[in-house]
Amino acid sequence: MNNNKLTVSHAPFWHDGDSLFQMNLNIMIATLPAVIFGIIQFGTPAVGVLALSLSSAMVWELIMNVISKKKITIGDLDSAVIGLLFGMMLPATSPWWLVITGTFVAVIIGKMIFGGIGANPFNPVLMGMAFLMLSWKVFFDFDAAYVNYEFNFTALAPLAALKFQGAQAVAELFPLGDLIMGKQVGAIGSTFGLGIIIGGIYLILRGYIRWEIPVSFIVGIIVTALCFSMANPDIYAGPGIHLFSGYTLIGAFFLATENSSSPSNRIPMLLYGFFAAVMIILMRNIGVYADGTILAILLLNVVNPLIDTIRPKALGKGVNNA
Amino acid sequence: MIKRSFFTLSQPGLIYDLVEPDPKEPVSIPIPPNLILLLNEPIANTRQALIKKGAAVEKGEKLCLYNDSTEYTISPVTGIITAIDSYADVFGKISTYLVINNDQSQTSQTDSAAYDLKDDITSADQYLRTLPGAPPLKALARDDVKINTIVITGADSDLLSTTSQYVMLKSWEMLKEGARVLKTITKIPKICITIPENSNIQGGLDSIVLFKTASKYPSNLPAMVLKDHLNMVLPAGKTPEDLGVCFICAEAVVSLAKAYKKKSAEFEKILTVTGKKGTRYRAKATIGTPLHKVFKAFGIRINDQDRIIIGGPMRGFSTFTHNHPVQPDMDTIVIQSSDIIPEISDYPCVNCGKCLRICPANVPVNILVRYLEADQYEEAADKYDLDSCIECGLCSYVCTAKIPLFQYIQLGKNELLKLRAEV
Amino acid sequence: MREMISMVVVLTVLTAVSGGLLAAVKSGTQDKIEAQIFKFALAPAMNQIFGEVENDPGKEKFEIEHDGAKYQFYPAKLADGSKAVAFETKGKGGYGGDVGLMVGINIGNDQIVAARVTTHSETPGLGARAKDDPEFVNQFTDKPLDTNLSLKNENGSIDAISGATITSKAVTLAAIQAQDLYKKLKPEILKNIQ
Amino acid sequence: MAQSLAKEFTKGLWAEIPPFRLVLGLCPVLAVTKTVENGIGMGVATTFVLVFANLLISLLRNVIPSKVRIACYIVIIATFVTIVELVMQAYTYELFLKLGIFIPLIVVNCIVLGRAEAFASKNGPALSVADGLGIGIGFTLSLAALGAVREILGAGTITIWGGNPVFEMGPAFHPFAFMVEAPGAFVALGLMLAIMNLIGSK
Amino acid sequence: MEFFEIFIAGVFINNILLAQFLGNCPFLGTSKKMETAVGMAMAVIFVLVMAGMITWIVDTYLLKALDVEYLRTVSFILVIASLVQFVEMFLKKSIPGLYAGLGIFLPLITTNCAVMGACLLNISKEYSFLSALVSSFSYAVGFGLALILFAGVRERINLARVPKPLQDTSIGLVTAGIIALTFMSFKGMV
Amino acid sequence: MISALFFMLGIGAVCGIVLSLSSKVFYVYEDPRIALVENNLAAANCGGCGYAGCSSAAEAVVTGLAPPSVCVISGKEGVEEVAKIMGVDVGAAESLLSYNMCEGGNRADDKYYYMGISSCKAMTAAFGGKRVCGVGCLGFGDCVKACQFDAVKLGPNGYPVVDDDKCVGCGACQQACPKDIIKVTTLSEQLMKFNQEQDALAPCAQTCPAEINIPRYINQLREGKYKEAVQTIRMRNPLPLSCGRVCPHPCEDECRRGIEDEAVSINQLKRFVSDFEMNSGSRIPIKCAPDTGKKVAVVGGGPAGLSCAFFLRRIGHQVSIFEAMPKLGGIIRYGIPEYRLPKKVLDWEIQGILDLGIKSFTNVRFGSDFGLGSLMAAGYEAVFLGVGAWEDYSLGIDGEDLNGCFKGIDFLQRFSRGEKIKLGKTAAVVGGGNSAIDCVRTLLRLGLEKVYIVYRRTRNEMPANEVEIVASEEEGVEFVFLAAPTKVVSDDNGNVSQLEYLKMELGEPDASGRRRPVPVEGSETLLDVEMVISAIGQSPDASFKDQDPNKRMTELELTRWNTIDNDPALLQSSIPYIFTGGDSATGPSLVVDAIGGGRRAARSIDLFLKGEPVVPVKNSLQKKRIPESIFTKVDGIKKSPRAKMPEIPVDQRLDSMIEVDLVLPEDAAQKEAERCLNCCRICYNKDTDFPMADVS
Repeated sequence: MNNNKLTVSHAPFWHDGDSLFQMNLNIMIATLPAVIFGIIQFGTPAVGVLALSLSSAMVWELIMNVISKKKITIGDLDSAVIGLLFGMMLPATSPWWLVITGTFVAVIIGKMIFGGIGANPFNPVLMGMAFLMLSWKVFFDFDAAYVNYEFNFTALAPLAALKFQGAQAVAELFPLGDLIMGKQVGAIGSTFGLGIIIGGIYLILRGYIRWEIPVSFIVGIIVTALCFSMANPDIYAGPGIHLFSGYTLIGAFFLATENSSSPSNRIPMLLYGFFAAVMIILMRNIGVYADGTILAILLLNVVNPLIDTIRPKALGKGVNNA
Repeated sequence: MIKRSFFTLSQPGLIYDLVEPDPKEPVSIPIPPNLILLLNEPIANTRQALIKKGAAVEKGEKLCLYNDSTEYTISPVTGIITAIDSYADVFGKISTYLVINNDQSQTSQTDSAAYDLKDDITSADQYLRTLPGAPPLKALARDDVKINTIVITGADSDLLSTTSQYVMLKSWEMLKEGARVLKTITKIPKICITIPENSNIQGGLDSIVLFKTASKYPSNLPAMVLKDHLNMVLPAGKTPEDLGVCFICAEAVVSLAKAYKKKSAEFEKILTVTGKKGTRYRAKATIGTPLHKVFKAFGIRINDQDRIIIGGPMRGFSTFTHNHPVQPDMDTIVIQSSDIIPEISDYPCVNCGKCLRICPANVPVNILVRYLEADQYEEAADKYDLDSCIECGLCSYVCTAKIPLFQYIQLGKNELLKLRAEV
Repeated sequence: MREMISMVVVLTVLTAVSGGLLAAVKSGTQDKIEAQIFKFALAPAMNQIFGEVENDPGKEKFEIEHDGAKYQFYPAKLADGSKAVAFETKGKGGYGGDVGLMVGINIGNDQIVAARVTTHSETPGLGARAKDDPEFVNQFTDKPLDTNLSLKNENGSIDAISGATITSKAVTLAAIQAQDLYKKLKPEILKNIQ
Repeated sequence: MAQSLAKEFTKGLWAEIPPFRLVLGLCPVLAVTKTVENGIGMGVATTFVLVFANLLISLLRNVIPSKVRIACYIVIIATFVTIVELVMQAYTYELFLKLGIFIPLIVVNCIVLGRAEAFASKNGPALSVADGLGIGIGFTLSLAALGAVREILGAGTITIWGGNPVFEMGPAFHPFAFMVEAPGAFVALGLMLAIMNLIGSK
Repeated sequence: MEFFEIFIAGVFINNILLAQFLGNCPFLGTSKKMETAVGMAMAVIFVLVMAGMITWIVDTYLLKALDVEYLRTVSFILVIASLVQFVEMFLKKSIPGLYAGLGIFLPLITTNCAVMGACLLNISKEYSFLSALVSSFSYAVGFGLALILFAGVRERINLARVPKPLQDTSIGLVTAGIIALTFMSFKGMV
Repeated sequence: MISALFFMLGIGAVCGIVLSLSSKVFYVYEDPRIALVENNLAAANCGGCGYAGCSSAAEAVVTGLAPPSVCVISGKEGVEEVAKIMGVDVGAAESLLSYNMCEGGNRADDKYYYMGISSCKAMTAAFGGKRVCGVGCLGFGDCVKACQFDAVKLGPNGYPVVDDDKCVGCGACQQACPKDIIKVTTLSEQLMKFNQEQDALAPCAQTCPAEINIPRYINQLREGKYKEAVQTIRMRNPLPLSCGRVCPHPCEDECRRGIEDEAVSINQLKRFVSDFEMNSGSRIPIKCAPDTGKKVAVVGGGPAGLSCAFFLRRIGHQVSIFEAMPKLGGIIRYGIPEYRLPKKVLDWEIQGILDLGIKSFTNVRFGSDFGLGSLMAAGYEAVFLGVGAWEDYSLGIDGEDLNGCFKGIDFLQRFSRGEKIKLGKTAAVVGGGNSAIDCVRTLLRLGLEKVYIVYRRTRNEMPANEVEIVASEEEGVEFVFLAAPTKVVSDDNGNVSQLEYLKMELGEPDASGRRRPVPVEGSETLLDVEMVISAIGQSPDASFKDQDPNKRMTELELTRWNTIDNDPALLQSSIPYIFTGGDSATGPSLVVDAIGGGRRAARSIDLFLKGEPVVPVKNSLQKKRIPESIFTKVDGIKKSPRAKMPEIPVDQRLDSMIEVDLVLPEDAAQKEAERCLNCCRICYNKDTDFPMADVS
């Protein structure tokens, strides 16, 4: 008989060992192909933007933790993921203040004021991007951003080109293979389609993102783009270019799948992905925006709580055969 | 501990343990000098209890607090009551504990008191509720609900436990005898038994219906057995008894058979003990034995911050004292060393949806827990299916944010019961 | 019953007094308002349309009635000596109501000198760009009278402001209306200018 | 008396300052605060209506039957709103154009009707005028403050009554144009409200 | 097609709450719970359509005919207020079931600037009667849509650990801002 | 102009007619209060309250779903109007305040390590909470989360602190607390709270007959909040100045520090803060509940009567005190000499009590000057009898009525009233209690040459306070122990000349554990004295019972010690509307006992006046101790000397009646307060050298 105190807790006494740190670390690993490619493609400025974005996002969260006298939560890497994804969506030429302002909006306004991780009703990265793009359009003009770069491919942003020059011209300028292999201008981490897909598949296999969302998202892009392009192939481009340019893929695998702003039941997930994609194509084809990914996913974030109420009946719910 | 596999697109599978083909005899724990009995009724300040400190009790004597008490316990030894006090159990429910000082001189000679057992359920309920395995005689004796099916659970309902399987393996004939007794006293014709699908237990079944249960947790839980084998859906917030099905564990059936044979009570409980390194022991201990006696028998050292789990790792509870007694329904004890206890956190739900996908009852745990955190129990029950939970604990097991989801749910159910009782 | 009567009477008296009061205020401010509208809405637009003029169009304005509506015409002598006339038409169907468009037409070659949006209550940042951003209305400059001034998606020649198709449409409607009006009223206009 | 007048007046400036303490009358607050100038214009117009409507309602409070009181108040308020509308058209036409539909909508501004009902219908004319004036000035200040925040962040300048900007952030500042967009209005007001709450709780 | 355009524009692009800033007080007030939001949305649709019709009639056959358009504000608000009060009394007596679900929201609408604003907008666009009807309906649907979406988001936010100073209205406004932002997606679609 | 006029006229008329008609046609009955409430809401229909407009908000108020303060626009007046309609009279209702009963927080040891939901509720569900202390605060702050008004915060020690200014008494915290520690109560309920078995009480607080929350006021003193400390004391004791001087402080006997070290000088600290108030020149305002309009008569202006009157007044009743003597104060005025309790101090204190609005009538004797009948006729609904115990026991020996023989209390009282008493040069005071000591010390100050104390037993058995005995020793009193007087011997003039006594020896211990003195046969001894004062105890003077003409009075039952028979838990006498307390109920006892009795009687009287059943406090701790709170060993004590009571030197004392004991200086008081372990039921603050190192 000894006087040791025991630990008292509740069932279950086992855990599968997963954690937020693990999850976020894996997301960061999954971004590596696209990130490394982006760094190779756009050089040292890209490293600067990514590093600043990642670190400033973490610093913002730290500052907010300290101010609100809460536990320091940067160890879960959530803001690191936000910062990294945010950096990936910026052009390599972004000035430092743009990055810092963006991560401020993303982390503080997008996440912390709603109550921190898990409470944000909207994807923080997208909120940061949306605020920035509305305010400083000029820095997101990829054609202008990379004017000093020399590439061995057409240095035009495909979607902007599509908007102004029509589908026919674009099909010639951007062969699909080039787009997939990242031979296009765009944000640091969004050009290398193949890399993003590899990362996405890694996450799906590891169970860190839900396959329903990216799959329905991509299906939505293909279906909607096909409908448009079949109706008027001169104006509207086919699904290939829509899929492999702009933020489409990063949206499908990394943005739309953000946990707390996306549904978690199967049918809602399918609807969510699909309609986000439909909105993107609508905005690109008949709206004013060249790339609608950001607003489209944000819009579906708004709808998320409503559609996530579609769920399977719980066991024994409404059964009264007692 | 079972970790998630590297690729986790599919759900993790927790497989029930099977009893070893040729199990060793259980280690018999000697009757300790002091036994502790729990009585499921609080002591009222204002009333004079029938049980008093210093009173002598006989082996097999029925002890209850008041004349009108419906709860009782049976003393497993002859001796003196040395303490009686109230005890807050794992859900804060107040009950009573008694300490009985075992009169060593008497143990050898006095046999248990003989009971006047008739072939009806009421007389069995009079004396046999605290038999090893805790037969649900109280439920069977209720006359407001008609039970029409009895399911003997030969398949253990939690992981790491093989007590029921062991009992079946060793006492198959007694089990059948017990089933006959059950049939006689309850007049219920339909008796079923669950046996793990890949188990090697064999024997004649007489008229018992055999259910081979799947090896994956939680298929042995009552709600799942009802669904898989009896084609019944357990309505939210109802118990199997409400559907006319009563679950009884194999050991209870066996001890019932023994009790009817001897016309007196049984006190030896079979336990599966899992040590810190995962070694499995099997013990036979008198009900009321403090657990530290059991640990001593196997040389298990309990250190600061270790965890003693009573019941299995998914559904059991952890006690705060080494003195917790062996109870009639205590099949399993698991000891966890402090260094392998998984952490929990006070993170909010991050909505990863893993709990949703693994929940066998389709409870929207991710939303439910938000309401439970905010103490909105009515809302949680009305809109988010709190009552549908079958309490398997899988949601907490997979939770990325390490939220004690299962605790929230159990607490929520408890609080809701209180709220509804007030109305 | 008494209560009901008092309810009716009080409300009626109050509304009547209000009506009278407002009518008085209205009649007191009528002229001032018209002057303001000219000063702030029409004069700047006209300046932009014609640039330097040799006369005072505000003083020389004349009025022609057509289809029950009255139109104010502002004659101008341009710097190059040619004569022109400006007038305002309302394009229906903007988000915030009608969009006023002042169109100046060179009487000599029947070309549009320029057009400017005068009044609107469109969404800031969107439709309001029709007024703030000259690029859109500059599309009307020097267009002959027979040009199809509808939007490109209606097979016309005008590019819509991105994101403000409805406003753009209202502006083009006003321009088309101006074309029609000018064509119909040209004789009378000439008469007045002389 | 003077003391209570002062009390009714000053409470509108801090303790009950709309829209921060009384979260009311949000529509104009959000819609017209793109610039300081608009904010002040809207605030002054509302103050005018508040003061005179309060005065008149306070005078007539014993005459109006309670069943039609809302209708009567509305008529009184609407009359003053129309007067403001006409006067603004005649004298500050540019501002009138900028404020647009929100001038006639003063009539349904909850603050105006709220003060009429909560205060003027129960108090004498002098107190009611003080109340209206206090709340009105508080409202104007709030609008101006929000306008200032949005204009500085969103445009980098503050310009009042035409002419040169009275304040400029300098060339290194890149205007955060989001703030002058529609969504920026909500966000800016929400964050300002949080700051007010923070100050108020200390 | 014209009606369709008016409808789409009214619901999404010129959403009365998020783009026109009208009716924000009840927007914040009634969006805390989904049930209230739905009730309010229905009530607004009901009233706005009726008010749109009646103000069109008043405007066309009285104000314009008598050349007293400057009395628009006074007369509209009086007519709307009386109408709403009348409908409320009517429902309460005659259809209590409907009153419980929708009628109790009617008083909120009397002084809702969304209703008044929508009527004024209709008139200033010089819509025909049918267009005015469609337009009113579309504004109301837009109001309802925004309100219900907002309520959905807000129900979740109310359960989150929002920092104290930001709770309730403050975070509600920020959220409304983001919803307004997302409604910019529809820009230029018509 | 005309068209506008007619247009508006038409529209107004149409709307008016439609509305007025439909209000008749579509009339539906509803609770008239709804309309009344709605009229007092702002009616802007803004929706800010979350209800669908003002009428639904009004309905919610009427059905009790919403508080009267639901409207975000209407001001304070509006809220009050609404409250009035709802029958909640804002002005008269006592405001509720949240009150944290446990100040312990996490000082109690843990019985296990807890992992799980961090809320008190969840933890309570796990075996009743992890703290060994079953009644204490768990400190997860469920109450903080529950408070909508930001009024509850977790203090630096991890337990909730309520901000009274922000608290609205909504009770959310009380509901959230699973351990019943946070309670929302009115001032009256707080004043009338009695110690119960389940309370989180330090041993000293359990022991104090007045049930003062001792650790709390010492803590406040330590923090320099002297005002608050006085208020804490006044929650239980209306006479802190007097008690601070004369209380024998039984609390200090139970002080946990006293087990390992010297007990904290609790009473001196009480005296320090109460003197601080008196010397500050201004009185700390005392809050009273709104008037109830019920009248109570308090007969006897001693400590019990004053205490009862004080508490009855504070909970809102009207009280009149009737006193037989010329001034209020009873035994503490007339029985305690000036050098222990200056009259000036007592006057100041009593005045403070009367200032609450208590009427007093002096020089009126119950029974002879007025009686039960006249009180009833004057509209008093209940009577508190606190007439004290003024009848000295007599020695029962020969010569007791000789010239120069006096009785203790009688002597002290006559002296206090300024009566001239013929004194001798030597005196013997018989008895070993406080009043015997008071007599000898008074006699010394009156210039007597030799004063003896004659006591049956030894010094160890003397019931008087140790400090008093020591002081009298210092002042030169001679003690004659083990002496039982047998006869007073007179000289020829009938004056006292000698006291004869029998020597005693101690025999076997009796039931009380004291060794019984046994007379030694034939040991008669004579002591030359000129005065003999017997101070061997008193009993109440029950003559009023016979003098009162009211027949009802005969129903009042007395005990064989002449005390008024009562229910000890309720202090209700055999006549239901007569309550009693103090010495007249208990026989001679401590001042602080009388104060506690007065408060207990006030509770019973309050229940009686409200027409509620007069029942005892449930699980009352009265005079009992909580066993688990009484330790035999206290760890973590670093010994430190107890503050020495400052007093004037002996040579200055005997010349005058000036106060002997002085108040502690501020720094000493602070230092003494630091010695307090701030105990609770089973926890306390250890004072090890490095407190941080001990916190784990």
